[in-house]
Amino acid sequence: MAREAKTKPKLLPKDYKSKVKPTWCPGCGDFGVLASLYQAMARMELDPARTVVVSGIGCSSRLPFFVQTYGFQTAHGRVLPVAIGVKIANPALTVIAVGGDGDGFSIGGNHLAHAVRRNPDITYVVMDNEVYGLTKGQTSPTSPLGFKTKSTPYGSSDAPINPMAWALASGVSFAARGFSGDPKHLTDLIVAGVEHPGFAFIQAMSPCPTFYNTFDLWRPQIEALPEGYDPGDRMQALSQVFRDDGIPVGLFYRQERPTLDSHTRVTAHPLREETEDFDVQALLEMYR
Amino acid sequence: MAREAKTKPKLLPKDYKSKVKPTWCPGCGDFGVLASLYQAMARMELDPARTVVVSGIGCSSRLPFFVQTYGFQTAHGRVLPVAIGVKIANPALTVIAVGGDGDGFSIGGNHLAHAVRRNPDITYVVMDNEVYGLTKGQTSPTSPLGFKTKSTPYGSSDAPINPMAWALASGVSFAARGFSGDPKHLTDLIVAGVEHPGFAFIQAMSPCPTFYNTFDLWRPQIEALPEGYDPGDRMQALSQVFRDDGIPVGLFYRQERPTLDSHTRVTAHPLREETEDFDVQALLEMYR
Amino acid sequence: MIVDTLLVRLGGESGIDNAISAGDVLTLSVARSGYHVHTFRTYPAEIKGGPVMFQLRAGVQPVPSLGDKLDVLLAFNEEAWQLHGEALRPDGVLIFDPGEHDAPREFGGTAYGVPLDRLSKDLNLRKGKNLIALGALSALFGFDFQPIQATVKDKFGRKRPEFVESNRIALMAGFEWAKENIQDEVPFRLAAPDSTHDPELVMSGNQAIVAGALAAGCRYFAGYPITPASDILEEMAKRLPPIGGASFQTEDEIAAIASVVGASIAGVKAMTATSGPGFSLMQEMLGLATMAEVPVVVVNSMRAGPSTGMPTKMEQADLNIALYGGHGEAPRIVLAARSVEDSFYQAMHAFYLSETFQMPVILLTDQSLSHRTATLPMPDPYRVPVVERLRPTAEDAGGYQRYRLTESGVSPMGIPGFDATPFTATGLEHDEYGAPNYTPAMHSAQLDKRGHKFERAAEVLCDLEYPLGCHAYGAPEAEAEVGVLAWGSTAGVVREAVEEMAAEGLPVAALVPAVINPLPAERIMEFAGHLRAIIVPEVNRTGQFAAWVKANTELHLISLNKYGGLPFTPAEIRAKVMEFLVAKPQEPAAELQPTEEVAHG
Amino acid sequence: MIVDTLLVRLGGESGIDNAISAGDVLTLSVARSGYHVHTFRTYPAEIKGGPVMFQLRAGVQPVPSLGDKLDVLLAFNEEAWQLHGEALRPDGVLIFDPGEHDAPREFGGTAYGVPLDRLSKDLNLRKGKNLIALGALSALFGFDFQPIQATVKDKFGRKRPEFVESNRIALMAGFEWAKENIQDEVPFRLAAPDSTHDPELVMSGNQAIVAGALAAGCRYFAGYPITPASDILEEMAKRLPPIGGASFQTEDEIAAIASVVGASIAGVKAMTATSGPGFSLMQEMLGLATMAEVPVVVVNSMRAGPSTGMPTKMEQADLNIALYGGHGEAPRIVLAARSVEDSFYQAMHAFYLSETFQMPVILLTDQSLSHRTATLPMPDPYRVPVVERLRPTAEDAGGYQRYRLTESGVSPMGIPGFDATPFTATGLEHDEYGAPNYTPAMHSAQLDKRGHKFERAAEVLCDLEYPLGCHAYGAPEAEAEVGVLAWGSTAGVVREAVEEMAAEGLPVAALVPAVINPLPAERIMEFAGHLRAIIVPEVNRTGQFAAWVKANTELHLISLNKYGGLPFTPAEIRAKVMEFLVAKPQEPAAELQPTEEVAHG
Ligand SMILES: Cc1ncc(C[n+]2csc(CCOP(=O)(O)OP(=O)(O)O)c2C)c(N)n1
Ligand SMILES: Cc1ncc(C[n+]2csc(CCOP(=O)(O)OP(=O)(O)O)c2C)c(N)n1
Ligand code: SF4
Ligand code: SF4
Ligand SMILES: [Mg+2]
Ligand SMILES: [Mg+2]
Repeated sequence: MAREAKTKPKLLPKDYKSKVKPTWCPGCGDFGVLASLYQAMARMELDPARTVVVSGIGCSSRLPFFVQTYGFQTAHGRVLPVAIGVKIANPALTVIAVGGDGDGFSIGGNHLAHAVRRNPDITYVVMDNEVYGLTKGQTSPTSPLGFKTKSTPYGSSDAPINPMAWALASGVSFAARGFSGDPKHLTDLIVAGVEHPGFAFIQAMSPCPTFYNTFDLWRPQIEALPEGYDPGDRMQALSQVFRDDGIPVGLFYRQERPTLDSHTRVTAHPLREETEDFDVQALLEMYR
Repeated sequence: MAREAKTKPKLLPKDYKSKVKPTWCPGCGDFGVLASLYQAMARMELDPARTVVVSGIGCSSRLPFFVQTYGFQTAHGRVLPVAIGVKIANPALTVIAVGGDGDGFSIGGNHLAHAVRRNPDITYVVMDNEVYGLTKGQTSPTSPLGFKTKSTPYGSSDAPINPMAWALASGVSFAARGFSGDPKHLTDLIVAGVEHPGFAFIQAMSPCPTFYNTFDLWRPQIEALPEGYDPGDRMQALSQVFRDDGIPVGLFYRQERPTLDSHTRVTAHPLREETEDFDVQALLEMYR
Repeated sequence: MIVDTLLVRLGGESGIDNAISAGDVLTLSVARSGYHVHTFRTYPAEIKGGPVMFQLRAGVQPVPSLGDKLDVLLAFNEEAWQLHGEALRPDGVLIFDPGEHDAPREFGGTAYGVPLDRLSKDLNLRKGKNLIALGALSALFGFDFQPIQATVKDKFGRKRPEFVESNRIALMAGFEWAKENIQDEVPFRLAAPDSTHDPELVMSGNQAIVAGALAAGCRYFAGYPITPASDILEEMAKRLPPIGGASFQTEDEIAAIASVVGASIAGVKAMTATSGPGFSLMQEMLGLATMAEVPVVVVNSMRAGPSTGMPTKMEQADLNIALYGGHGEAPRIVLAARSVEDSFYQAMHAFYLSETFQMPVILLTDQSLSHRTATLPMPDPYRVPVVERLRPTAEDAGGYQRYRLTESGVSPMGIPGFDATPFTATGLEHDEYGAPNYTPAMHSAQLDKRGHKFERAAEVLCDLEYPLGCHAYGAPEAEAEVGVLAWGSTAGVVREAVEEMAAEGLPVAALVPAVINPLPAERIMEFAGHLRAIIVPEVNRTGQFAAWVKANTELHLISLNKYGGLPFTPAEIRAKVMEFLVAKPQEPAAELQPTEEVAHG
Repeated sequence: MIVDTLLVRLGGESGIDNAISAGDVLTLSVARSGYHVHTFRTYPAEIKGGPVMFQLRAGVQPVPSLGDKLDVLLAFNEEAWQLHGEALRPDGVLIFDPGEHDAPREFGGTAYGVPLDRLSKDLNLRKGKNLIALGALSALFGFDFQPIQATVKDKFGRKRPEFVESNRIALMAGFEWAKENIQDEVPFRLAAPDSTHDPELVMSGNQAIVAGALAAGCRYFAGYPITPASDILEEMAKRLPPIGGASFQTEDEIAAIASVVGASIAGVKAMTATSGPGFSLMQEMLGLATMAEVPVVVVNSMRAGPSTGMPTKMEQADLNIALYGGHGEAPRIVLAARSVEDSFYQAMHAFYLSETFQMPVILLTDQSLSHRTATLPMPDPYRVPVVERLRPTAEDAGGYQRYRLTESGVSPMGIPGFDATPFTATGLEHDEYGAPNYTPAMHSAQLDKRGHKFERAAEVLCDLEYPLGCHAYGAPEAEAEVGVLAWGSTAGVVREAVEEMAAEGLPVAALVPAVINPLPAERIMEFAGHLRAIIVPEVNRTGQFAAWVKANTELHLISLNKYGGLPFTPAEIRAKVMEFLVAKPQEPAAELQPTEEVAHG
């Protein structure tokens, strides 16, 4: 994560706002996540020219256009391998990946599991609305059993995925859950995630008022993790994520372990700047 | 799972042997898995004409050719969605999916997670040798950290995947681990898996003497699950799969819940036999 | 003036004006009044916000295309006028909301200000503007009131009865306001419908594909949502379970095609549907289907690309990937639907071919056709044979050879649970039993087998008749001087333009094949005959179909390309044809048009 | 007889006879003795078991191809004789193990029985047969002993010193046994090498690609293992970290190309390598690279397909997918490597083009070339310019337009961490700033921008010189009557056949472009000149390259197709050319060859 020298004028949340106007429906939960991201960026004083926000495809994946940093909206489900390429190529960049539950857990689910085990220093915020917003309201992998949508007119028959459990089972080094209705808390989680050296997975519960309005359903269920909760204990984290009452939010798990770029790369410089003078002739001579 | 009427002559394990000679290296662990499968098939008296063995690509995925039932070697990593198509199309068939750790947990990892949550009545046996056999010895997602291969000459930097934890976190309804060096026990697990109504995941530890000979490494670590172990308790199962001493084998978890085909399909007949007379004219009249 | 067709466009803001749902209601009710209809719509890729437009063309006679200049523009806001004003004929009718903007000065036609927003607020209806507008339209153009109300009731009656009532109020309010405040006679009114026959069906292209697939015996569908193919998944999910079939939303498109291949191996006719990005992902599994000789049908509804592109816009740019998308030599049959009616027949056709030749068949459609609603006569499912794949006989039981090298290339396929002929299918090269075999002789022989099937398909397809074969329009081919060769949904505009010109006595003919691969090259050569020029209009930049025809016929073709995400209009086709008609017939074609032409759109 | 080239094949059982590793040792040592070498090998797709063969052609002069009939066959077992006996010239030398089978009666050449198995058992060497065989070969053909031993030491010395000693013993045993027991003079012996210059490099095609990529500045690689591309991943994994680069084995091919796109967005030259199945999976991400204008290089090493096909056999059948594999209109540059040396240059070339035009470049090679080891002169990396993509200047800082509509189509690309020009790249259609934009005008303009870059590339590529441009062989083009137009690894056989014929005074010339898309059509037309016939040999069934050339030139071409998983031999090329040379020059080409010809292989 790159911090700027303190000499530059302090950036405010609004300074991270781009000229592109969000195209989300009024009341979309993603506004809350975006607001939290602006806040978090300002709090960390991220340098827009050294920050890359990467996404897949979905309503939520539109987010990079609304942020005045580098951004890359990739293909549906491919946000994480692209983000990893960016990060390995230049470990000095702050890389934030964002997307939706369909993007991240359906078509992109495998990349999540493999990103997690490699532990690249990336923060991944999934705006989970338990539905496919952009394609107009089909069932998503987090939709509840029996969910009726246009693609499941007789009710969904697939047990929903538990993304936190997934991440924990795959060996995630930072797992947190927030709620777009509580942007302050979410801001704290994003800051903690970006500051965590390793892969930070943040499930941001972010309702879709147009296709599955869960604000009223979720709000009363949202609650903090129990007192004295120890985010260093994976089994405890698992028992919290498997709870079937309430929607606990907060930092479920954190562990420090070597990051992907610390392994893959010999130095932490941008690859472009690598100084090693490479002598191709010397390499070729080895084949004589 | 289709059982034959008991009037037919009893089939012996050797009757499930096809004319194609296994192409595995001498001593390959997969021989043990194949032997267990022959045994299990004979014990259940599976009808070869009503059994389909589906695989992906890899040494282990060659298995269907060696079994005298219907078989389908698909593309690398795609064994499960193909198997699901077969099963939904004809719930009366016994569908057994097989493959390797690369096939199932690397390129095919997402299909595993999504198969698990849908709970189709399929048994999936993964021959885990912690290496890529067919492509000659690269690192696999279950290879240990620091593993040196041609593709990771400086040692693998990726924490290995814990496939049992993965399956449990995704909501698997049957999870077991066996060892190809103990084909009797593995036979029992396969029989239990096939008889389990739902998705049965069996991790068969199956060393690759050519590229990563783990027989001697694993054998002393293989041990039964502790006495009094309750396969109905998911948290207990998780604490066993996260153990970092020993390689416990046995039935980790079993739970009965509705299967995919019981949801997706109105009847349990083969789709080909569905009797509902479909009158396209009646459908078209609805658009008038 | 009494007119034979009327072209009305509704333009507004997505999520606010509900122009699309108003259009849908209007379309259905106009059709139920006995008119022929043809719609076109564009959404923004956003869910809410962004401009949408819905266009309805209604006619006393069949309306094959979306038409040219608008007769009527209903602009819900000023942006709609800015976006669509140019498309309105100079003497057309503009209906606008004076609460949003003033009557545009530069417009010389008839403008009616209807206070849509105010009326809706007066009635306390949050989403009433669109029905108020429909009411006003009805009053002005003398549309029948009854079918609109009936349609609203049909569409929403069961789920939201309160909605029916509030919509009725809105409709009436618009109707009465217009009756009271607008006395002028509108400049054109649609002639009375032909009341001698029952109203036709009204379906979308995607609905017609689903109906055709079900008629052909498709009982398994798997898909992943993607615009503009999602409604095939949704329709299948609704229709299949009640008739004993199964439909399934998978985790991605690879799983969708994989499970379709699996279902087909288990003996069921199976299909998936997607659009460009998903279709790209399916290429590997399609190769497996070719190699293992598994019948599957894949619908690809083209949208503007490349990459995510413009998901809600049309383009005809996925022909190359349909033809050539897989690695290795993996022939596939490619069909392209030409109209809503043809979507039904080609879906049946796809299953016929796929089962007959045991290989993948790709059915191309596109955003404009997938989402087009149109009237069509009740299709006759008996026009397309419903077939089952070749199955092993008693003779095959001992030493069954799934991949026997037959003369036709087709060999009997055993089905688990039905045939006592176990075998293992594979994507590896294999011998006649299906076992892996890498000898040069076997690889050549099996490549030939798979190739011959396909080449035989070309023969079978040669003498296809209506509705499956080439469609021909316009002047008798022997008399034509200029020809238009088109594919896919461009058929409609071409038909309209060419028929109109032919009716004027101009020597123009058109040909539109449905089977793109194998291409009916002989029929095309016959059509080419002594034509002075052959124009190939397509909605893409590089002329993919023209290149494909050239590769198969060595004909000299003139490409007409448009690539802005919108379909051609009949006038664009006419203009291009005229360029060649006004030229003296003595000049050789090559001089008339030395280089390929590109029209930006 | 003293000969200029010697062709030796070793055939045995995979995992038992170690024919491949013996071949590798022999190759390196022969090359170190100053000969030119060219190898060919086929593995079974099994790990152990199944027949393998390794073939070494050594020459005093450069040996561009794998040759025709074998001079020497070393058969480790009877199956090897059965498989390869036919390939041995009638007067050739067979070395067999009399413990495995008797000297074949039907063979009229010289047969030497060497008791490989017995000698190895006598010495108590479990895996010694192959070195014993090499020892015998050396004794018989007078190969220098020293380099073999040195090579064994080089290859295994560090890891397994005990191995070096046992191998030395085995070598000696074979050598001495042959010296003692075989007195005859062998029928042919290789002339002494040209000792005036240093030995050349010995590399595989895949190693040359890696070296070329590194020379061009590639510092990021991601890949997923797949035959025959895995060794590119393995070589990169070894070479990149020490020079400050990064290499990465991903979970699948989609992740590989995705991370390469990501690394390139972050400003690094990045590459992936795969084969057919993986290449099919990469199509969607390649479209994103075209749309977002991200430079990436993808190596596709072709193997026999479709589907999983025959992973260890060669084919030239992925041209279509390379050209047309993505949905929508997504132009890509396609190169094809022609030899091991050319693999080096084309890898550099790929980066040059990809950075210059900010688009994906696909470099095609195939199993035979990827795994071919050959001698080559030290390449000169300065022959290919090493360039960096266009970057924003100070002017761009305010209101930076990443996708500015420039005349060339290329616009400056800002790099995070290096340029203060944040923008968001996307696969959606976008305006000049990169923001989503679906207007017809912008879609047309951006499609044109991406198309123009590519069309400009065609101009740049027109006047490429050696080593990058078209290679021409044989008679002066003005004098030639029959031409051979080839691509990819078929270059070598074509070169050898055509040069030999031209040396005999026959009017034959050949042309082999490296850049397949955009095709150097003008150069090909020039070559076609007044040729009576142009033969296009390719290892596939349908003539993909011939179709592509036809589409670009409208030339009449004669396809020569072979599709059994093996490369052409020079004799096959010669035979086809002769068909046209013996015909009277007066007859028009079309009559000589009315239909396309297919030779099974
Ligand atoms: C390969 C591919 N398949 C399908 C799509 C269509 N598609 C776009 S977004 C989306 C799902 C969106 O759901 P989610 O990720 O939950 O995002 P949300 O819109 O709910 O924020 C799908 C299926 C696509 N763009 N690409
Ligand atoms: C799309 C694709 N990518 C890569 C390959 C190459 N490939 C074949 S098998 C394999 C991995 C095999 O490993 P595993 O699944 O563990 O099986 P094993 O051989 O160890 O039994 C790979 C990468 C392929 N066939 N297809
Ligand atoms: S559809 Fe749902 S997720 Fe998408 S912008 Fe609207 S409210 Fe948000
Ligand atoms: S390489 Fe390994 S996994 Fe493959 S057959 Fe040989 S021993 Fe078994
Ligand atoms: Mg969502
Ligand atoms: Mg393995």
